[in-house]
Amino acid sequence: MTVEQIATSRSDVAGGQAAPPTTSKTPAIELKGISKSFGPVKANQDVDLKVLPGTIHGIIGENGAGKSTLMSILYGFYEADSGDIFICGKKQDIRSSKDAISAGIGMVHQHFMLVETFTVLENVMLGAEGGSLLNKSSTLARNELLRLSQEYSLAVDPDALIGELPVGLQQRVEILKALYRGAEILILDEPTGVLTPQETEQLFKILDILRSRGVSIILITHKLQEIMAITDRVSVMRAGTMVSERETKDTSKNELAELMVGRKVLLEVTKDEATPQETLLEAKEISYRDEDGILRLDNVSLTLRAGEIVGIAGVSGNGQTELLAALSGICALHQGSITIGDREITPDSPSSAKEIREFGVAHVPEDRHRMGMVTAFDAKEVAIMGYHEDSAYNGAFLMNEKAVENHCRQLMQEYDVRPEDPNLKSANFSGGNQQKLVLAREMDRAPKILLVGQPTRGVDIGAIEFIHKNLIKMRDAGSAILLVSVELEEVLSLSDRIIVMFEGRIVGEVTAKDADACQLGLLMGNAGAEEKRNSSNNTIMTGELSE
Amino acid sequence: MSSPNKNLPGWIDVGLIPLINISLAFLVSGFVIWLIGEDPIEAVKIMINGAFGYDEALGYTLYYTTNFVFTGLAVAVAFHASLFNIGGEGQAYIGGLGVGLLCLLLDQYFPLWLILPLAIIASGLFGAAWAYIPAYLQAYRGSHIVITTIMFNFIAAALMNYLLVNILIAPGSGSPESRVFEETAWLPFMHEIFAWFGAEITRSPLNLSIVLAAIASVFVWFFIWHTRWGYAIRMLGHNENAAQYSGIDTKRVIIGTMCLSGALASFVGINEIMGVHHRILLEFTAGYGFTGIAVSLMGRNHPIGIIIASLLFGALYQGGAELAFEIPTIQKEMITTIQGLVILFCGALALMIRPTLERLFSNFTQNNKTAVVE
Amino acid sequence: MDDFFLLSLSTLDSTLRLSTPLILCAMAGIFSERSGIIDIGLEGKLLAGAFAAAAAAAYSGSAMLGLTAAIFTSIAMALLHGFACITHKGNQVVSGLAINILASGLTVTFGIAWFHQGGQTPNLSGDARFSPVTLPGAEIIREVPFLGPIYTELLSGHNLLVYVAFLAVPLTWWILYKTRFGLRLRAVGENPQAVDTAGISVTFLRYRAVICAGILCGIAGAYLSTAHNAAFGREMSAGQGYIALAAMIFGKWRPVPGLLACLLFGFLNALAFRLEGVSVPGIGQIPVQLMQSLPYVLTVILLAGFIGKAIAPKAIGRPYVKER
Amino acid sequence: DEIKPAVVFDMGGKFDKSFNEGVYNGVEKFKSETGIEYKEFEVTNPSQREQAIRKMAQRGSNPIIGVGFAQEAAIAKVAQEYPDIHFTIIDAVVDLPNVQSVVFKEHEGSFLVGVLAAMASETNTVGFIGGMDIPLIQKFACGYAQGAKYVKGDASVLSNMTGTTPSAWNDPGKGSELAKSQFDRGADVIFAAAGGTGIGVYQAAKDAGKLAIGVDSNQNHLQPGTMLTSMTKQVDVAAYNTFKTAMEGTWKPGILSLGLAENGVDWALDENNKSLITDEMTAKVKEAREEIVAGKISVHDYMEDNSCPSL
Ligand SMILES: Nc1ncnc2c1ncn2[C@@H]1O[C@H](COP(=O)(O)OP(=O)(O)OP(=O)(O)O)[C@@H](O)[C@H]1O
Ligand SMILES: Nc1ncnc2c1ncn2[C@@H]1O[C@H](COP(=O)(O)OP(=O)(O)OP(=O)(O)O)[C@@H](O)[C@H]1O
Ligand SMILES: [Mg+2]
Ligand SMILES: [Mg+2]
Repeated sequence: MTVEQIATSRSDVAGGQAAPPTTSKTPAIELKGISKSFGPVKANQDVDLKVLPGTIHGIIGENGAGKSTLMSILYGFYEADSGDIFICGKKQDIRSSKDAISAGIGMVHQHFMLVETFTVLENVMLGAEGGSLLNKSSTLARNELLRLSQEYSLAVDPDALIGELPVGLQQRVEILKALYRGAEILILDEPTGVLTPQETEQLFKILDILRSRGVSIILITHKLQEIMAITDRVSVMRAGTMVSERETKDTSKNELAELMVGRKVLLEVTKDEATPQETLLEAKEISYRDEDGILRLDNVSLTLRAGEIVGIAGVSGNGQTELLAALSGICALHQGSITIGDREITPDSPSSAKEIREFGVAHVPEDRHRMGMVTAFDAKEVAIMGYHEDSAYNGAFLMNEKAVENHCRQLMQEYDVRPEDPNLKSANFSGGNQQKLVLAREMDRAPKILLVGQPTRGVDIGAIEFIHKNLIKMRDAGSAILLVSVELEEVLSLSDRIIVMFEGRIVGEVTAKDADACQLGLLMGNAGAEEKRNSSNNTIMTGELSE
Repeated sequence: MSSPNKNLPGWIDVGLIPLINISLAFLVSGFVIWLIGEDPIEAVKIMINGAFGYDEALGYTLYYTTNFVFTGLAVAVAFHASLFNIGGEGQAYIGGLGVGLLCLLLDQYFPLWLILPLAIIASGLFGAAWAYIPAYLQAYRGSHIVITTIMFNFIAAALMNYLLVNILIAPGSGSPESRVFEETAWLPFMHEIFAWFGAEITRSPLNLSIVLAAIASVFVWFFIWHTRWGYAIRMLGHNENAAQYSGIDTKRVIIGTMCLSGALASFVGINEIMGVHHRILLEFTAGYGFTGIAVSLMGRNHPIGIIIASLLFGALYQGGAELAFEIPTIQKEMITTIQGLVILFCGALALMIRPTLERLFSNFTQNNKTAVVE
Repeated sequence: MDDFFLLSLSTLDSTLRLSTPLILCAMAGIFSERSGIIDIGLEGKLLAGAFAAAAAAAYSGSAMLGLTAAIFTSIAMALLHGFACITHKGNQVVSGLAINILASGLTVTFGIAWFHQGGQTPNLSGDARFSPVTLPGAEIIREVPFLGPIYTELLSGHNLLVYVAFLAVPLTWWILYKTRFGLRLRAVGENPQAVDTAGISVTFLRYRAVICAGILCGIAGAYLSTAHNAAFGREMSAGQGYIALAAMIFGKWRPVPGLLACLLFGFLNALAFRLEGVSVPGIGQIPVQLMQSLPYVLTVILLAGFIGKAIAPKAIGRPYVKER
Repeated sequence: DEIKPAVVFDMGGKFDKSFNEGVYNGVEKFKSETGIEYKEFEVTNPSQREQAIRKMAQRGSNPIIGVGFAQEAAIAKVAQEYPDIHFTIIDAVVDLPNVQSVVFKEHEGSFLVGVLAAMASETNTVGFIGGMDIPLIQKFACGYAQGAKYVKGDASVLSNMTGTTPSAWNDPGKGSELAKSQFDRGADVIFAAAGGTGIGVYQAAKDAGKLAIGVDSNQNHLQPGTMLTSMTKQVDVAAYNTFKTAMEGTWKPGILSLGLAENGVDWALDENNKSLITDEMTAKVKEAREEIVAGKISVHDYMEDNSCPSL
């Protein structure tokens, strides 16, 4: 099948008639002997991969295994040092994303490639405007977009600003972008890392539809249940090489886990009853407005007690971020009070992130690249963020570099951050390892109170196990932990108490043992209060309803 | 500068590439000189000899270098907090005012060893003050530092013009200059200092403030990369959210950084007013503040780079003057052109030849490897 | 009262003349910076354009040829900027400064070589210069009270380039927000990766952006030397490029606010001219210098008082590097 | 044996449309007449003044001309180091045995053009546009104002300065705007002492059909028909004479204060402007000149006390 043919068949996908599932058994994608190294790092070594048409093919692997790199190569973002790419049996040399697109490949990048200041429509059109004037092409695009969102039930408001959409919807936009360009092959890099269970479910429904439409899909994920749930075949990468491939139906989570980590891992958290003690932090009716005056926290009250993990469940963008920010002193309250020890923080006596940290409060922010680290810094500098004024690292005038480096190396050993090099630029660690570094920094000091957001986002299962163990350990050592996660699984398995947030309010609180996923799911969706929802959530809803 | 992350040995990056760049710059300059019918080779000879050839020339080169180090460091420090301080010119101007006022005040009463530290403080304070307002507005009112600092350059010029014409002007003098300070308020010239030790060198404006420049460079290096304050500054510069997360008071850091920046720029006043002219006069900053921007960025905002860049510009200024002096047909605008070309090739096009070299180098190493294998 | 009205008319009149080059340069800056390329080089392009226009007009006796020459010269400098910053990932500020310095050196050097008037070009007159255009009906409605003068004195009777400048604003707005090119241009300034992964060449896009900037600066230059004045004089841009830059930021990288900022600058200057030497009852004569710094002081105050934070295009100043 | 003359121009550069350019014309004239080459240098920052002058001295140049008040200190210093080299400084006084100081009574010349301006004015309002607010320029303004008020006691004089940075001397655009603003305020004759900025003023006058007055050299030819006159200041002559006398060995140190009496300053009349100058004007100016020379009118010199009664 030549590029032209793809192009035509693409245009008729766009035209509405779904492309018939390709019956021929020539693989939709075939990679032969792909190698890529970044300087010393061999990100991919002689990787082979076959993806059959109309199937979903999973790829798993530890952080830094080379998954994203491989996909970036397939999508023409990086150029392989060696190796060939065959699309539908035809050798293509893909030198740029342009080539990839015209070869019918679409990719949903791990860090979305969206222009935040643009509307959904503008983002979808970008690069495929079809006309040098926007007015008329945008009306066409709008219709096409609506048609697509109908067909694949990807409801999203075309005029919403990307920056104001929850990640789940941003991802939909990425998928729509690909479909809009008539992708026959869809690559998703850790798509569920940022989604709520509902959203994930949504996504999988969509992927299912796409598959039935004959689209071939590559799915990168760290979550084995997802692999088991949706993929047809699965390949495992380790340290830049393909170590094995399985038919999903003939394999099991544990086997896969073992294949990718190279050892046994226990997948479910084991913990004994919590023994909550004295209250360490108490928030009374706190409210917070952002610069635009939007009410983000709407008199929230909660208490954190020693030896207890409180989980916050909720669709992302319902105030969890702000709650963490408020409790950690990053943003100032407008009402209410927070009591830590004998210090009472009120709008009149505000506090600072610095002061609160001195009370023994540690904070793992949800988004490491936005807050948790400085990608331009060396690992060792990242390892002391927030503690950089600590006397341990400072002389009278100069910093004590040795101490800093040693501290970092020790963290890297304890939390197995790879590569174990305190002087490596933190951007050059794979995200999973970046996450471990941030966690290490915050957990290492055995803080009295730990505020932690999305602790395992983008982290491989080996590391997840490790992180969960440590959280439990801290709890048992008597720390109070506030856990914010969009992974319902995670919240359920770690928390002792679960609080559900919706639009900045607490809409429910349950003890972990008598909580169950679907009940929480309903609370998170705040079912029964649709009319109060803002447009973006609204579209999710209609999306859900349109099933 | 886009930090190149391909691997080339250090000596190529810091040695060979700049060398090639500057040669390119001179090649093109030579072409322009040839166009107006002069001998390029001769011209380059004159420039280099005029910048380094004899002690007086070297003296002038280093005297200019001193100014550029100050303004370059000023820009760099602000830059690390991702603040773009275009106001070096004005801050230097006002800093000079500070120095001058202090000298006019104390020169009859106090000896140098007392006046000097006070003068340094005075200029620092004045320069910092002039940077403080834009900084404050940036931090608390979000007004863009680039605009405000540009504006403050103009305002500084107006202020100095007013003061010199109406207030500071020496009685009975026709030119808008303050009275000359007593000798007690003069920084010793280098040729004087050498003379104390019996060494004989030709007189030049080069004076003690070059030592201050050296100290400032070392200070900035330690401060930015090896202290908690520098750590905070760099973090703010790279990622404001992360800075807030780390409990850094971003507003105070912005203001602090700009004040430091302004103080550094203001030391041009020490060199010019206390070191060379020994009176307050108009336009003594002569664009050093603006050139500081190029110096800092060409020096990759690092003291060592800045010192090298300053030396380059010092050489251009002095060598250029020499060239204009020796070859009448070469006007001062030609010198300006040459300076522009140097900034273009050594600054803006600094990375132009890098890819080529990378290819050459990798081929080279490849061949070696294979050779070893066989 | 009535001659106060006329005086204020004339103030606004000179406001228009003074802001024209600022407006053109500010729009130029918007094109360049919205695509992620910092453009400190406005000043240099302006100066080079002014020289080219005057030189060409002096030789050919045609203002239009002058304009063309200005545009091409300015584009050439813009391309140099692009070559350094886009192709070779050079530092955009340094490149801009280099261009400014080159311009101030080369213009005079060539000027002396060609015209032997110390860098000045011969005086232009007649067709070698853009002369005032009277708008239709200006004469007829002159007598109409109030509106008459406003139309004839204020709006009519400027030279072509003034009107071009004011048309450039809606045009810029239209290109930026209503065309595919504009959409991509804004996108590449915010997130070049998104543009690249959408299969668009970041490089080509940014080159086109700086060319647009070149064209506008060229026009501004022609205005300086062949419309507002009748010859090129050394350094005649006198820092207006920097002011335009400030105005553009002031206008938050958007055409219409940018226009307003430029008009504000022009107005404050025009006002300062007229207030100079006027003595205020009580205070007496205000020092000249205070008057001259008035526009700058007021700008700072306005900036501090009313205009909120200006957010630059996200990707501005960062060359787009991609693994190969 | 031939002399080795040299000249050091100041920051404006030898093409500043002002006194530097005047000196340049003078020494060029000398060169073309005698065929004797001279060394020259244009300073670009304050510390180059001393450097250049000293360098000239080291190279055995003699005499050496320093242009502009700003070189006062530099000349004073170097002249002491080289007692047997002859220095001439223009626009400033250095009291040394080997220095000749040439200063001009710009106020007297300005007085005359002030008279002309006032008489040519129909609105009874005349304007002055200076470059930067410095004493030398105030000197022009002050004499001009006094002259205008001398013929028309009720004449009002508008005065503007272009700016506070060096670009004030090279900003024709601002010059023309300032001129237009003064026209708006009723002026119909403008005297510009602002270097290159003046070009814009003269252009504006032409465009508005009003009158302008040139400065330093005879600039009537720049806009024939709308240049009322020019206040000429014989810097060229002074520079020329320095070299000439040096050549003939008649160069003398001391202060040359050149006013109307010495024809150091004057007003220009040529075919470019004779249509604008009525006999009445000529007569009036002649009278004023004689009274000044005779000391009947004392024209106030701003630089005496840095103040101006008539402005
Ligand atoms: N642009 C780059 N420059 C240098 N090294 C890189 C680059 N991109 C990736 N690497 C390195 O290549 C290896 C593979 O990275 P990659 O992102 O493909 O891993 P991954 O499987 O996606 O990890 P994760 O599971 O965290 O997403 C890592 O060690 C990473 O540091
Ligand atoms: N210039 C670079 N040098 C070395 N490593 C790099 C460079 N750029 C990116 N990397 C690393 O290579 C990987 C490729 O980027 P990518 O975003 O896929 O990582 P990731 O781990 O998949 O992302 P996430 O942070 O969501 O886990 C990242 O881990 C990144 O940190
Ligand atoms: Mg990845
Ligand atoms: Mg990842």
